[in-house]
Amino acid sequence: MGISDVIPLPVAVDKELEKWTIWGRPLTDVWFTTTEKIHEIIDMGPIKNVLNWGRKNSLWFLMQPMGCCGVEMLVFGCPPYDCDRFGIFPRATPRQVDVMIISGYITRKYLPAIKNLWEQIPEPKWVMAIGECAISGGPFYDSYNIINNTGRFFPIDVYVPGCPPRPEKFIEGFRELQEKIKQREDKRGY
Amino acid sequence: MVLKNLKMTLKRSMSGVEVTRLYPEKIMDLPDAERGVHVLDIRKCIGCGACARICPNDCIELVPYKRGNPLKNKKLRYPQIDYGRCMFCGLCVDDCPTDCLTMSKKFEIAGWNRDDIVYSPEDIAVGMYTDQELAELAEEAKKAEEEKKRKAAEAAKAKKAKAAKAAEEGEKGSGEKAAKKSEGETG
Amino acid sequence: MVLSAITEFAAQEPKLYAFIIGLIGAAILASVINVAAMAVVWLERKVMGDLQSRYGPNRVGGRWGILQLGADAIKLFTKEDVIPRGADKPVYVWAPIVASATTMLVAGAMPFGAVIIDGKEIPLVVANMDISALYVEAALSLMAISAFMAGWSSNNKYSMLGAFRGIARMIAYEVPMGVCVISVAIMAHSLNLVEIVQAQNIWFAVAQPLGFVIFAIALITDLGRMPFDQTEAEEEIIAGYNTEYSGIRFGLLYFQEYNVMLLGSILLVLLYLGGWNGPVIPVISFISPMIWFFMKVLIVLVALIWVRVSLLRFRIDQVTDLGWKILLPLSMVNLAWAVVVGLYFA
Amino acid sequence: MTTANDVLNALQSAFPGAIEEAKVGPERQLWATIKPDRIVDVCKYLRDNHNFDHYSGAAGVDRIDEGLFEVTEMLASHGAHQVVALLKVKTKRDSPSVKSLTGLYWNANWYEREIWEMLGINFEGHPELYPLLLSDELMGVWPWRKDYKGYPDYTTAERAIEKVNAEGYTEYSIPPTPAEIEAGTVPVERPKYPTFREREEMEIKGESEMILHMGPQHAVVPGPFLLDILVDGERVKKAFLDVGYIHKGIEKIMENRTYVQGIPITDRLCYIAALTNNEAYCGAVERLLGIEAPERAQYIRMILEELSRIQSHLLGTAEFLTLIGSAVFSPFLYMIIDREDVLTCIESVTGARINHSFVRFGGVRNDLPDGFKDMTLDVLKMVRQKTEEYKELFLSDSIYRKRMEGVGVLSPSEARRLGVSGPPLRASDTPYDMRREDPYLLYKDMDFDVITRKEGDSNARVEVRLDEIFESCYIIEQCLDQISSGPIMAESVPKRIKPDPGEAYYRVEDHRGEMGFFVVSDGSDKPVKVKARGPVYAYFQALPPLLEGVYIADVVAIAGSMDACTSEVDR
Repeated sequence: MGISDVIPLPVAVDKELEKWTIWGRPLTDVWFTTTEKIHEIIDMGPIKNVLNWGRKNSLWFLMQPMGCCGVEMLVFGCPPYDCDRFGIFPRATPRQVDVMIISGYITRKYLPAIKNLWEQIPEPKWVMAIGECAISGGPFYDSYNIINNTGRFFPIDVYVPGCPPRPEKFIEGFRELQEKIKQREDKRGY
Repeated sequence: MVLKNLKMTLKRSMSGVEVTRLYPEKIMDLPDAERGVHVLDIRKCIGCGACARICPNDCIELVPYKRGNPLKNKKLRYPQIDYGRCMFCGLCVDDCPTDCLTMSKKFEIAGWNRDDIVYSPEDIAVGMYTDQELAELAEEAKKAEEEKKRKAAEAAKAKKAKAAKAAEEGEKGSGEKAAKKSEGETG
Repeated sequence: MVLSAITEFAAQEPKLYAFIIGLIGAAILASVINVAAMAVVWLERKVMGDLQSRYGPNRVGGRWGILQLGADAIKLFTKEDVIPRGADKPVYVWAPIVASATTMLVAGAMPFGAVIIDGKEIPLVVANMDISALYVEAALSLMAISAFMAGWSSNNKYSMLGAFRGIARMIAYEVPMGVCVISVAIMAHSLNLVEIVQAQNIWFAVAQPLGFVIFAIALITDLGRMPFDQTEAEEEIIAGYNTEYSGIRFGLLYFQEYNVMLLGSILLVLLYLGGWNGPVIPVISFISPMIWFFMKVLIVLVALIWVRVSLLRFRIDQVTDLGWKILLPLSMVNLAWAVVVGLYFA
Repeated sequence: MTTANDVLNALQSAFPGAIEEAKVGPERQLWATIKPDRIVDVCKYLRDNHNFDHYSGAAGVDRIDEGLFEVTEMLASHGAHQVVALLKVKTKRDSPSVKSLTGLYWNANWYEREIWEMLGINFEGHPELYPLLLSDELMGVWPWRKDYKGYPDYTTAERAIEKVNAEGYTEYSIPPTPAEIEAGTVPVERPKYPTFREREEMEIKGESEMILHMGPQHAVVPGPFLLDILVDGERVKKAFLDVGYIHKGIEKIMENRTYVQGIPITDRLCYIAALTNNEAYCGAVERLLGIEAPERAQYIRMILEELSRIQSHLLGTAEFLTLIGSAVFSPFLYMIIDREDVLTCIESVTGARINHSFVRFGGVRNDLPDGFKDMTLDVLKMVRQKTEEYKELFLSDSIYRKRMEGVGVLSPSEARRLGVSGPPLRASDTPYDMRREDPYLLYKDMDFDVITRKEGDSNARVEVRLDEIFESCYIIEQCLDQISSGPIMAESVPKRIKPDPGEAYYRVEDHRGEMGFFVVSDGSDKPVKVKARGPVYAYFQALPPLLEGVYIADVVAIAGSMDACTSEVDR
């Protein structure tokens, strides 16, 4: 479809316009397009960089203490480490967060609940595995009730080992995630 | 009333004490006892596998790695640590017979993938041998091997001679006891 | 040439002209208010940081973290918009818009300081109504309606509890607040906010200390800030009425809270702290009222934040108790006081 | 003063023939094997005539070689005497059944339910044998039996089957392992806990009632657990608790690790109280081995455990403040700041912030570093001063007092009946402290007060914690004065830990109450059974009756003042 189909323009102008491009795509694509195409175009251009800049600097995480790491998560939010410096802060409802921190053991009984939480988080979203239990089951790797491969259920972007990791490691993990978002290397590809 | 609360926050604000540890810029002083990432002194490690046996999480595995000392560690197998499962309890360090495995103050090991946090001997080792040193060591090992062979051969020879002597002696005099003794020695 | 054309148009079609000018004014107001709300959020995070011996945002946009709110806004506005399956869709969609509209309604009638031109004080107000004080006070409480819409339509138990709490609280505190506004009006002999400010030779906070305290408490309640944030008590009912909101809709609700906080503190300054009154600063006498006004509002905002970080939360029944059993009788006492003093001064 | 021998003699004369086997262990412990049909009578006799009013738990041991199950009931007294009665009941492995003690002790409920779901021992007369910790798919496989084939299980995640349900969500179910299927221990039909919908139908009576979830993810929970409250408007009418969301099977895992390897696992029981958990476990094994730590090691343990108590109480109070205030409430943050200093002290010795793995059998891992004494004394001074400030703050804060006073009142008799221990019990005017009651380490030489309060409400519980901080400071100062140089490991500790066959029970005062470890050895290098009796388990059980009739906002105030830790409940 050309522009002149909608706006009465001389065909020559239409032809001329079709030569114009924006970030390597014909301008007409931008003009008449579907949401998917808009997303494709946004993905290519500098707009995406701006969006990702906003996203990476405003990573709100889900307040969900699950184990030892939950205690360090609390300290990570408090003055001694002050996550607010990076624009990171906890929210209690999954609808308003960007990052889910798996901060402990996932058991057979908890898996449905945490999966549900993950699905309630609106896109774009990321998930971090913090602590040994979240990565591999940790000390409980051979237990009958522990999920020992969290990566099977969640697209984990950053693995932060430690048992529990120091609050510094939380900051490190978030910085790795920011770097990943900036470089557009994250698993879900935002 | 609640005036004391207001006073308390105001006082803290005015006192201006900095408590935030500015992590990425400054790393706080950690004590010597800190249990962080392992350090393997590869020149001391004898590859006994005590660390792998004591590990409650089964996260240490002995893998081949060539930059070690073939004199001390014949099979050249060194611990590889899976930090996705290590719980930093320090039992491996306590149990190490040569004190070659220690824990450092380093703690920054976040990874993008699961494989990134499996640390091979190369990642944790210090004092790796260079190629030249390795060649020298190999030579030494060879020499040592030869020396050992030579010694073994000599010993065998000496034993044979001894046995022959004993046999001779046995032939000469009281036979059975000496023969048994030589058998035991060779056996 | 353009100017002359406009004046000509204004002469020919005065009503249409007024309408268009009003629209333009509203648009400017909306953008200014929303940016100001973002500034308030930033201010809150920084002041809160200071009061809690930490830094607050200091990475994004220099060491003061000025661009932090920009990042938050970009993120919120590009996030997926979730509407729960069981939600009452039209109400759910309209709740944030009603919230924004409410703040615009309030802002329209509220003077934002004044400038001095040729020795004459010109208040900056979009709609200078005769009963603006009462109108603003009433329109502020419409926030509870939008919160109720959000909470009721979300089909979520926490949201619903939050909405109910909001309404119960609003009813309990609207009466003392209204009585306080009337007391002020009696003393100022006017319900017009501009005239109330001009009538304050002595600040009404000094003339009616009781009324000031009651109004301040009722205002904090209306704004839903600590210690009266039962509608979104995180530890009890997750996030209260906006539990189900995400993305841009949550962003709107979130920024509206701060909008209202800004407008509420402006209202407090106008009614009790002498508005833009203050000694004229020599060199920049042109905007000296603005400077006084801005400083007063800033102080009130910081005080609100200070109260927020220092106090614990009331239980909902204690809040309504406080409203009905203590503040309402006291506000009546204050009314009597205002009548006596007002008559005396008249 | 009652001794174990007195109790034993009284029992033998009252129930001739009911006691099959009995011995008096060290530290006033009475071990006896009771005939299965007489256990209720014996316990009733002990409770009524000998003040055994504290049911501190039960452990089930699988003696597969003898074809028997043993259930050990642990009884003690709230201060009347210091005897601990450990009464064993044996039952056949093919049709295991024991008489329930729920008629005598209210809090036997959960302990027996747990043994039932883990070992398959039926408790006759138990009112509600529902699963407690396990999910439905694991019901009936009896995972703690020695012949359970599902352990070790390395492929849980890989076996998961994905299914998209009618509402569009992906659901996962994890079928049993091949070994489990082969052995025939696949799930069987068992009574199911009512689902949420069923409960809604059962309980909701009026139009204005609804059931509100608190958890598994909720700001109030210190870890995942489900608290369903039936509310009428803002009033709570009834509360239901569902735990087990982070059940890790620690006790099963410890049966499959050597004794030394068990130490780091005990840290993870309750991460805030890692040192006391270590202490309880090591103490039990030391009793089995018959060794004792040298004096210096005991002092070091005491110093660190008390420091740990300080940081735990600070954190507990801080978390509690976030619950009744919000996460921006400043004194909460100040407490965390103060706690960091205490943690720095601990870390300089143990090398870890939270999970210390520090105590060893017959000693400790590290000696105190140089300058530890000065650093600690400075920190203690600071902690004292700050705690004083917080106490004054709470006294003057009228909102705080309005929220806390008279909320969640536990009367002394009620607190004893529900089986709580630690600060909540002491806040109800019962001076029950293991450090006094059953002194371990060198606490018998220390001078300190057992803090009690009369009120028994939420405020009293917090006040007890804050006051205990002062006592802990005082104990540490005494220890730092008295500590002398010497070895930190006992010389008689064998290289390979292989205790002689036997059982040991050792209890310590955790930061939250009575923490006991029951270890059974069969002479090999792995324990046959490790039972951790945690304090929070008892609090949790006592929570639903406390929550009836309060406001929703009080739920968090009460639950928070208990200072709970889900990890230890679920184990």
